[in-house]
Amino acid sequence: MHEEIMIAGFGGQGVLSMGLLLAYAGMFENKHVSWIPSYGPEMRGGTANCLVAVADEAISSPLFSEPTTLMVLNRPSLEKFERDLMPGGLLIMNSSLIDMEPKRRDIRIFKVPANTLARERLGSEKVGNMILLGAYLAFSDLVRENSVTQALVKVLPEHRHHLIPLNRQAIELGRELAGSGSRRVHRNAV
Amino acid sequence: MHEEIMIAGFGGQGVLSMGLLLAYAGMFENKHVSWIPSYGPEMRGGTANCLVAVADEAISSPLFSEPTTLMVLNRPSLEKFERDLMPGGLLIMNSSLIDMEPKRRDIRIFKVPANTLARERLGSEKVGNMILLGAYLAFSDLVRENSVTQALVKVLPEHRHHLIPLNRQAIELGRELAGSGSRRVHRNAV
Amino acid sequence: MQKVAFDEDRCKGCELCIEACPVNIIYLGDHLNAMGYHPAQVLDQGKCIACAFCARMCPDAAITVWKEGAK
Amino acid sequence: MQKVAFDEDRCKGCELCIEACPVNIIYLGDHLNAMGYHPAQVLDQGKCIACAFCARMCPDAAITVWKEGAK
Amino acid sequence: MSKALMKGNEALAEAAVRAGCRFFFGYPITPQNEIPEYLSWRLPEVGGVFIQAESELAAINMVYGAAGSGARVMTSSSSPGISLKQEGISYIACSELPCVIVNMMRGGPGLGGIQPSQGDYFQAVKGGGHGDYHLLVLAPGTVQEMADLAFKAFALADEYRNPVMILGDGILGQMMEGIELPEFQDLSELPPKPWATTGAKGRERNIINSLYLEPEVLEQVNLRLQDKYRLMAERETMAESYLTEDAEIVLAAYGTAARIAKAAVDKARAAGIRAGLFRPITLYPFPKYELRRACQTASQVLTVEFSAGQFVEDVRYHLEFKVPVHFYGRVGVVPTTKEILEEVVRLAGSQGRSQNSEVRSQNSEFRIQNEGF
Amino acid sequence: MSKALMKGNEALAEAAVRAGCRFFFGYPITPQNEIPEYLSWRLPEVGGVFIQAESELAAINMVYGAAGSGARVMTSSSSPGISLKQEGISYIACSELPCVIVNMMRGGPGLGGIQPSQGDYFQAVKGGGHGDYHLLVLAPGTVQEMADLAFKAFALADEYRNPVMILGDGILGQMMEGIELPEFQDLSELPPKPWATTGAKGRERNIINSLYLEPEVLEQVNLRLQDKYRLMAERETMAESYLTEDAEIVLAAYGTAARIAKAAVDKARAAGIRAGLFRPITLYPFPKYELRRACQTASQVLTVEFSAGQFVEDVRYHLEFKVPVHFYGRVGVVPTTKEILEEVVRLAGSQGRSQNSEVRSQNSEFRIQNEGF
Amino acid sequence: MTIVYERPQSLTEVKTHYCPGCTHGIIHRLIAEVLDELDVREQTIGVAPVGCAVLAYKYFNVDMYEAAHGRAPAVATGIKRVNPDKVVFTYQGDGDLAAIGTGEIIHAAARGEKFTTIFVNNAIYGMTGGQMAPTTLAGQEVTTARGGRSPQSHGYPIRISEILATLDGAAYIARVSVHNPQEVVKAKKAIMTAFQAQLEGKGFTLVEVLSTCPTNWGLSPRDALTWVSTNMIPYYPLGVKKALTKEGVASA
Amino acid sequence: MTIVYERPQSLTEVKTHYCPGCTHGIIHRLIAEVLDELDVREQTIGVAPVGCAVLAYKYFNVDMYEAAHGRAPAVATGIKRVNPDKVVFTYQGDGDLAAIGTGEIIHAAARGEKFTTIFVNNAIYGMTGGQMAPTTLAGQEVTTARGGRSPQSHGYPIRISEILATLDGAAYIARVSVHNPQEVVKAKKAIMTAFQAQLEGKGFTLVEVLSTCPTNWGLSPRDALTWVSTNMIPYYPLGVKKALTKEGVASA
Ligand SMILES: Cc1ncc(C[n+]2csc(CCOP(=O)(O)OP(=O)(O)O)c2C)c(N)n1
Ligand SMILES: Cc1ncc(C[n+]2csc(CCOP(=O)(O)OP(=O)(O)O)c2C)c(N)n1
Ligand code: SF4
Ligand code: SF4
Ligand code: SF4
Ligand code: SF4
Ligand code: SF4
Ligand code: SF4
Ligand SMILES: [Mg+2]
Ligand SMILES: [Mg+2]
Repeated sequence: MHEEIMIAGFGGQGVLSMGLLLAYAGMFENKHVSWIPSYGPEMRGGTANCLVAVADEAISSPLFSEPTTLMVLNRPSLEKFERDLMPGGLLIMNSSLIDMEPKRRDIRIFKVPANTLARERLGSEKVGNMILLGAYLAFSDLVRENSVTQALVKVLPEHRHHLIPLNRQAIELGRELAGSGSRRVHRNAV
Repeated sequence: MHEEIMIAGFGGQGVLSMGLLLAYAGMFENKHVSWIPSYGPEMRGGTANCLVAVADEAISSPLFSEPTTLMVLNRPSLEKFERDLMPGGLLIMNSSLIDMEPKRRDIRIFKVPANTLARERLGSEKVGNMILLGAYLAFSDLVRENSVTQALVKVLPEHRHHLIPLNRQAIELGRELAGSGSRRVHRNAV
Repeated sequence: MQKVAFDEDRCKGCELCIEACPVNIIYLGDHLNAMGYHPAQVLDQGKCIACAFCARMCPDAAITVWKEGAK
Repeated sequence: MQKVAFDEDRCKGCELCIEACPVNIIYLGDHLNAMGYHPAQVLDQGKCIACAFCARMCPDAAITVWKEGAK
Repeated sequence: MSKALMKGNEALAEAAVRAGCRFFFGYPITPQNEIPEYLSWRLPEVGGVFIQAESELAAINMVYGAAGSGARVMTSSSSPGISLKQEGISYIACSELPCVIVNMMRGGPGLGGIQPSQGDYFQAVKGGGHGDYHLLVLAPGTVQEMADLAFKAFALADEYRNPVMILGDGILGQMMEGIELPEFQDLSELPPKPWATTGAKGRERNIINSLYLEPEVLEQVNLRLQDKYRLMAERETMAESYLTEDAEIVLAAYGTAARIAKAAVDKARAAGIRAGLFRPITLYPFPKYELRRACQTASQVLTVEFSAGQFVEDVRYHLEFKVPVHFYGRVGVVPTTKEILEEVVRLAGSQGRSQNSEVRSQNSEFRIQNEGF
Repeated sequence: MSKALMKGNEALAEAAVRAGCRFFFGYPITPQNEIPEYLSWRLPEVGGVFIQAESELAAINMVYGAAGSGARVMTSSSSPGISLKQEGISYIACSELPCVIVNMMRGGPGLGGIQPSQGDYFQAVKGGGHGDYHLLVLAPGTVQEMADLAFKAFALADEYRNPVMILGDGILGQMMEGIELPEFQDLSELPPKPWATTGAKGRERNIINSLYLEPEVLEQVNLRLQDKYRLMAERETMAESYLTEDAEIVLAAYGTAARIAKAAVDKARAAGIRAGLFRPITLYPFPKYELRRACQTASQVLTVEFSAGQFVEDVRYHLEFKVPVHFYGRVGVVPTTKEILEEVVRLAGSQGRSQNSEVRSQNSEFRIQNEGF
Repeated sequence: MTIVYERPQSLTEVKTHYCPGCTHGIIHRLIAEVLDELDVREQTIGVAPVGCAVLAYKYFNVDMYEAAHGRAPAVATGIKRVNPDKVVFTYQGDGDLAAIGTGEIIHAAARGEKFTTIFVNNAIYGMTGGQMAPTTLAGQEVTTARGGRSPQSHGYPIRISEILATLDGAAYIARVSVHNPQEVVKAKKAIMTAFQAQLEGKGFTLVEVLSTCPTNWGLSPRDALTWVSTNMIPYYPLGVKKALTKEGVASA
Repeated sequence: MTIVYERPQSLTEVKTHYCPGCTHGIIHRLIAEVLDELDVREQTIGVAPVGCAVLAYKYFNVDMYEAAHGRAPAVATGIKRVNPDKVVFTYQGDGDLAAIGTGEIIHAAARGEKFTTIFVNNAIYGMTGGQMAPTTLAGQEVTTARGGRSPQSHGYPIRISEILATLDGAAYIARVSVHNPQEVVKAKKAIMTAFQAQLEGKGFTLVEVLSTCPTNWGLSPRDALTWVSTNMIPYYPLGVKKALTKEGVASA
C-alpha cells in the first residue's frame, strides 16, 4: 500500500490537521508515514496545503508530485492542483465552496457539501474538514476507525479534547455519505 | 644590475626611510624598484625592517630571502638576519649599537659607528641612518648623488625639508668613510 | 447623498472603522469579497458626519469621505 | 632605608611616576635596560614618603613601595 | 520503542537535548523557527539555558563563549543568518571548540525566498569564513536522520574539538515522519574537557584564542588543523549507496534532493534502467571512496541538487573526471521525481552522450586543446 | 608619463578615484588601513564622500545603498572583516548592483595574524555568502596591477552589474613599486544607470531588491545570474603565462605567491629545468583555457599558495586531472624562492613521481578502486 | 462636495499582505499622506526592512529598496550620501531596528544622517510568527517565552527612542500611537515634522509608532488597539523625546 | 616594614606590549588588584577584545578568552551562563565596544547579564594606528579625519555610559579616569564596586575608564594625561551614571 494524498484549501480550514490525522493514524498502524505542510511566506493568510504519504514500505520521496488522492477545500485549490492528480486518482471536493466542475475525465470524483453539512447537521462549520476526511476513509480503507480516534487525541490540543466526539461524528458522517459509492470506485493499489 | 637590500633595526631608527630613499633614487634613474616594509603586529614598538630591490629588469620577486646587501642598525637585527645574507654579500653594521662580531666568513663587512659619528660630527643622532646609507652608496654605485638628493625631497615630509642639507652631509660622510675601502670589495653583479 | 465609500475589494473586515465611527453606522456586510472577507459598509449615509475617523483608522486605505460644500 | 623599588626590566621610562611623585625624587637613569629604555630610579630613599603615588600610576606595575612599622 | 511523529526541526531539537546539549543561542528565521521555539521551553525543563540573542552574530559568539566553557551547545539559523555567523565560525574553528551549528537552507542569494534550497553547499563545505578551516558537515535525508545526526553531531564535535554543521533545508525542518528518538546520553559519561575555562583553580590557566602573531606559530596551528581534517576524512565519512552494485547510471544527491532522486531511481529500475543512488551523509569530509565504489559499474553520473551546480563540482573532483558527471539542478524550485526520471531516461538513452551542453563543450574543447598530451 | 612610487593600498585607492569612485565606506583593519586613510582626505578633494562606518556590516550595507543609487562605490577590508560582509555581499550580488570590494588577505582562521595569506580563496571564488552567486574576482600581482585592476574593476562591475572583488594580500598592500597611474575616467562617459534609485520622477519607480517569494520567480533570477556568470567566463578571463611554451613543469600561482614562483621559475631555468609559470589574474571566472594551454607541454604542475590547499583544487578541477598537480603551500609563513626552487628541482628529478603523499595516495588508490572501469 | 479623505497617491494600488486590522497599514498610509502633502513623491527613496513590512517596496509608490535585516539605516546612509537632495526614509520593525540593527540605528543617529526612520514597535516579531522582540513587555507571551517574558532570564524591554534622544546627531525623535483616530492625527503630525526636518537638513529624525499585531498577540484587531493603550503606552510613553531646535541638531 | 604597594598576583609576569606610558597598563593593574583583594583569581574568566588589549589574555593571570572584535559581551554571556557562579569580565576598547560592538553591549546590559565590563575609552583606535573612534572628540585629529573630526560629516562622539545607564538591566555604570593618583584610587573603587555587584548577582556592571594613547595622540605620556583632563573629561564627565539599588537592577 502506498497512498500519496494532497490536501489543499484556505489557511484556517483545517487542511494541515486533516493531513496530520492521517499521518498519525498511519503511524499507529506501523505504516511508514510522512507529512509536509506548505510553509507559506513569512506572513499570514493565503492558501495552505499538505502532502501525506502512508505506505507499507519506507517512503523514498515524501515530495510526490502526482498524488493518488487530492482533497480540495476551496476553488483556487481545485484550479491549481487538479492537473497533478494521478490518472485514475481520487478527487474529493468541498462542494460548499467550489462551484465549478473539475475538467479531468480520467479520475474518480466525489463531492461533499462539507461546510453546509457541518453547519446544518453538526452545528459547527469548523468540522467540515472532518466530513471530507471521513469520506476519504470510506474510499481508501487506509486506516482503522480506532487509529483515527487515537490520532484525534494527538492532533487536537488538550483544551479541545472535549470536541473529539464531534469530530468523530463528522468523520462518521463523511464515511456514511461516501459509504455506498465507495466500493464502486475503490482501486486496489495506487 | 639587480640589488637586493635588507635594512633592519629598531623602530624609530629610520630603517624604513633608508629603504625608501634607495627605492626613490632607483626609480628616478628608470630602474625597477620595490620596497617592502615589515608591518608589525597591530601594535607599536619592536623591530622594523624593509626589503628593497633595485634592478634593470622587472623584479620577479620583491620578496627575496637572500639579500645581496644587509644593513643592520642594532644587535638583534644582526643576530637574526646575518645568516640570510648571500655568500659574498655586503654587510654594513652600525657599530655604535652593535658590540658583537659577525660570525660569517664568506661575506664582506663594513662597520660604521653611525650614532657616535652622527652625534659628534653632525650634532644630531637622528641622521646616523644616513651615514650608513652613504657608506652603502660608496660600495654599490647603485644610484647617483643627484637621484639621492631628489629622493630626499620625496621621503622627508615638507616641514622637514630644511633638514635636507644635514641629511646630505651625513650621506657624504658615510660615502667618504667607505670611499677608500669601497673599490676593494666592490662586486660587479650580484 | 453619499459621504463615505468603501472599496470593498480592499476591505479585510477588520472592524477598525466600526470601532472608530462616532455615530455607529458602519457594519460588516453578509457577503464575502474576493479575498474572502465580509466587507464593511454604511447604509445610512445621512447619519454620516464625514468626520473621516473611519478612513483614518482603515489599515487598507479602503475608505473615501466627502463633505458638502467647498473646502 | 629603602622605601621604593623599581623593577628596571619592566620600566619603559614613561615618566608617569615622575609626574606623580609629590616630592620629586624620581628621575630616569642614564643607562638603558634590556628593552632599550632609560629606567626610572630613586636615589634619595630618605625623602620618600611612601605615598605610592608612583606605583599607582605605573602602567607596568614595576614599582614596589614599603612603609615602616606594622600595617 | 514506539515511534513519534515529529517535525524535523523538533526532532533535531529533542535529539540535541538527549545528546546533552544544555545551551542554545539563536535568532528567529524561517524555516527553522521550531528549533528555538522548542528549545525555549525544553531546555529550562532539563536545567539548560535558552537565549534568544539580539542577532545571529551575537548568537554565534555566545556559542563561542559557552563552548569554551565546556558545555554542549548549539545554534541554528537559515541561509542569510548563517552568512552573518561566518566570522564567528572561523574563530570557533581556529580555537578548536566543539559546537553544533544548524543551517536549514532556504532560497538565495540575498533575502531570496523561504522555500528549500541547497544553495549554501559551498559555504558549508569549502568554508564561508576566512582562512583554512573546515566544518564537519552532516546532511540528513530523513526526519529520523535529523534526530540521529543531531545526536551524533555533539559526539563528533567533542571528539575532534571542531564545529559540526547540520545542513538541512526547509522541507527537512517542516516535514513530519514517524521516528524513534535516541536514548538520553548519560551526562556523567561525557568526555572531560580539561581545556575549558572554568576558573584556574589548582591548575594552569586555560586560554581560548585564535590569535597567533608569529607566522611560524600560526602555521603550526594550521598544520594541526589540517591533520585533524585528514583524520576526520579517514575515519568519519558516511554515505548511503542504493542499488549501485550494478548501476549503469548513478544519481548523486544529498538531503531532500536525495529523497526525490531515490524515488526516481525506483521508477527508473521499474522502467528497466539500471539506476542507483549515491547519497553522501557527511558532506565534509566528502566520502570519496564510497562515491568511487558506488560508481564502479556506472558509465555516467547525474547529480541532483537544489542549486545551480555546487555539489556537482565535488562529485566531478572526487571522481577525477573519470566518469562523465551530468548535472540536474533547480534553483528556487524543488524538482519533481518525474523530471528527474525523464533526465535519467534521456541520459540512459543517449548512453552517456549527454546533451548537457555546459559539461560537454568543456570536455571536448579540452580534448582538442590537449591533443599534445 | 613619469612613474610614482606608491604603496599597493594607496595605488589602489588613487586608481579607484581615477575610475570615478566617489564613495567609500569602510572600517579599519590591518593590513589595508592605507586605503581608508588615503580616501578619507582624497575623496572630499574630488567631491566624494568617505565614511568610516561603525562596522564592516554597516559598511557593506552602505555600499548596497550607494551602489543602488548609481554611484561608483568601494569598500575594503581584510579577512575577518570580509567574513562579516558575507550577508551583504550576497544581497548585492542578487540585487545585481555594481561595486568593488577589496580583501587584503591576512592569516586565518579566526583572528589569526596580520601577515599575508591567501586563505580566503574559496570564500572569494566559491561564494562565502549563502546562495548561488559569484563575484568577479581579480588577483593583482604587482602594485601596478593593484592600480590597473582597481580601475578596471569599476568598469567590469558596471558592465555586469556585479560586485567585483580585488583579492590581494598584506604584502601587495604594503609594498611600494614604481607605477604609472591610470588616466582619469571621463565621468560624462560613464554608462547610464536607468535602474538606479534617484527618485521616480517622470519614470516608473525603481526597486532594488533580492526577495522573490515565488519559487518560480526566484529561479528565473538565479538563471539570469548564471547566464551572466557564463558570459563573464566567456569574455573576461585574464591570465599571464610565462615561459610555458616548452615547460615540462608549470608552476601555478596567483598574487604575491606568483611573484615568488616567478623567481623560482627563473632560477629553475637557469638550472636547466624547463619551468614555466601560469598566473590567473581573474580567479573567478577561472581562466581554464589559458591554464590548459599553459600546461600543453607540461608533465606536471605545481601550485604555490599561501594556504593549505585551496587554489590547487581549482587547478586540478580545470585540468580535469589530466596532468598531475602537486601542491606547495605555506600557511601563516610566506615561502621563499629557494624552497620553491627546491620543490621544483625535486619534482623535475622525480619526473612526475612526486612524493606529495596526499595527492599520490589519492590517485593510486583511485586507480585500484576503479579497475573495473 | 469636497473630498475629506481619499487614498493617497504615494501608495500603489497593490493590496497589502498584512493581516486584517494590522496597523502596519495605517502607518503606511500616514507616510504616504505626508509624502503627498509635501509633494515629494517623485524625489523620495524608501527602504523596506525585513519583517512584516518586507514587501513595503510594493506598496509605496516611490523608488524603493529592500534592505537586509536590521541594516536599513546603513542602506539609507549610502542612499542619502549619494542623493543628498532627495528624501530618504526607512521603515523598520522593532526586531529589525532594536535587535539585530541596534548598531546601525545608533550610529546613523550619532552621525546625524539626514534621513527619516519610521520605527514600528509592535512588541513582537510578527513575520516569523510571534517570537520575543527586544520590545516585548515583561510578562507578554511569545513563542520563545511561552510563560511570558521574564526580565530575569530574557532581559528588560528596551525603549529605543529614549536612547536615541540622548545622541547629539538626532534632530527629532518622537513616539506616537495609532490606536484611535485622535492618535492617528498626532502620529501623522509627528511624521510630517520628521520629514520636514529632513528637508531642512536638520539631522537624523525618527518616529516610533506603537502598532498592533493581532495575529501573534492572539487578539481581535479591535482588542489589539485596546492592548496598545492599556499595556504598551504605560511602558512606552508617547511624546516628543527630542524636539527640534532652531539651529537643527545640538552642537557638540 | 610593610608593603604599601606591590605587583598584584592576578597579573602574570609577562611584560606588556603597550607603548610607554599607555594607561591600558594602569587599568590592567587595577583589575588585577581588585581580583586579588576579592580573592577570586581562581574563579575568574576574562575576555580580551580586539584592540590594543588583544593580548590581555597573556597578562591576566586567570582563565582567558580572546573574543572577536566587538563581540566580547556575547562571549561573556555564553561563559557566564555556563559558569553562573564564576566571576566573568570583559575588557574592551572604545572601537570594540562603541562601534562594531554596539549591539552586543546594549543587549547584554538590557538582559542584565551578570558580568562586568571594563570599557577603556581612549577616543581613538589605538591598535590599527589612530583612526577615528565613535568616541573621538570633535576637532580631534585622527588618520581618517586629518583635519580633525567634524561632527557635520563624521558624526558626534557617543557617550556610551550615559546610554547604558538608561537600561533597566544595568546595575552599575560609572565613568572614571586614571590621569592622576587620586583618580586612580577612585577608578579602583568603581571597579571594585562593579565586581562586588557581580558577585552579588545584581545585574550588568560597567566601568568606563578614560585612558590615554600617547602614540596616536602624538603626545608624550605626561602630556597625554593632561589631555585627558582638559579635553576628555569635559565631554565625558566622570561619575556614577547608574548607582546600585538595594534590590539590584530596577524592576521593569
Ligand atoms: C539575517 C536575518 N535574520 C533573521 C531573519 C528572519 N526574520 C525575518 S523578519 C524577522 C523579525 C521581524 O520582526 P520585526 O522587525 O519586529 O517586524 P514585524 O514583523 O514585527 O513587523 C526576522 C527575525 C532574516 N530574514 N534575516
Ligand atoms: C572584524 C574586525 N574588524 C576590524 C579589525 C581591526 N581592528 C583591530 S583593533 C581595532 C580597533 C581597536 O580600537 P579600540 O577598540 O578603541 O581599542 P584600542 O586599540 O584603542 O585600545 C580594529 C578596528 C579586526 N581585527 N576585526
Ligand atoms: S466619516 Fe465618520 S461618521 Fe461617517 S462613517 Fe466614517 S467614522 Fe462614521
Ligand atoms: S477599517 Fe478598512 S479594512 Fe477594516 S473593516 Fe473598515 S474598511 Fe474594512
Ligand atoms: S612612594 Fe611617593 S614619595 Fe616615594 S617615590 Fe613614590 S611617589 Fe615619590
Ligand atoms: S611609571 Fe613605571 S614604567 Fe613609567 S617610568 Fe615610572 S617605573 Fe618606569
Ligand atoms: S503578523 Fe502581526 S505585524 Fe505581521 S501583518 Fe500580521 S498582524 Fe501585522
Ligand atoms: S597605540 Fe595607543 S592605546 Fe595602543 S598601546 Fe600604544 S599608546 Fe596604548
Ligand atoms: Mg515587530
Ligand atoms: Mg580605543
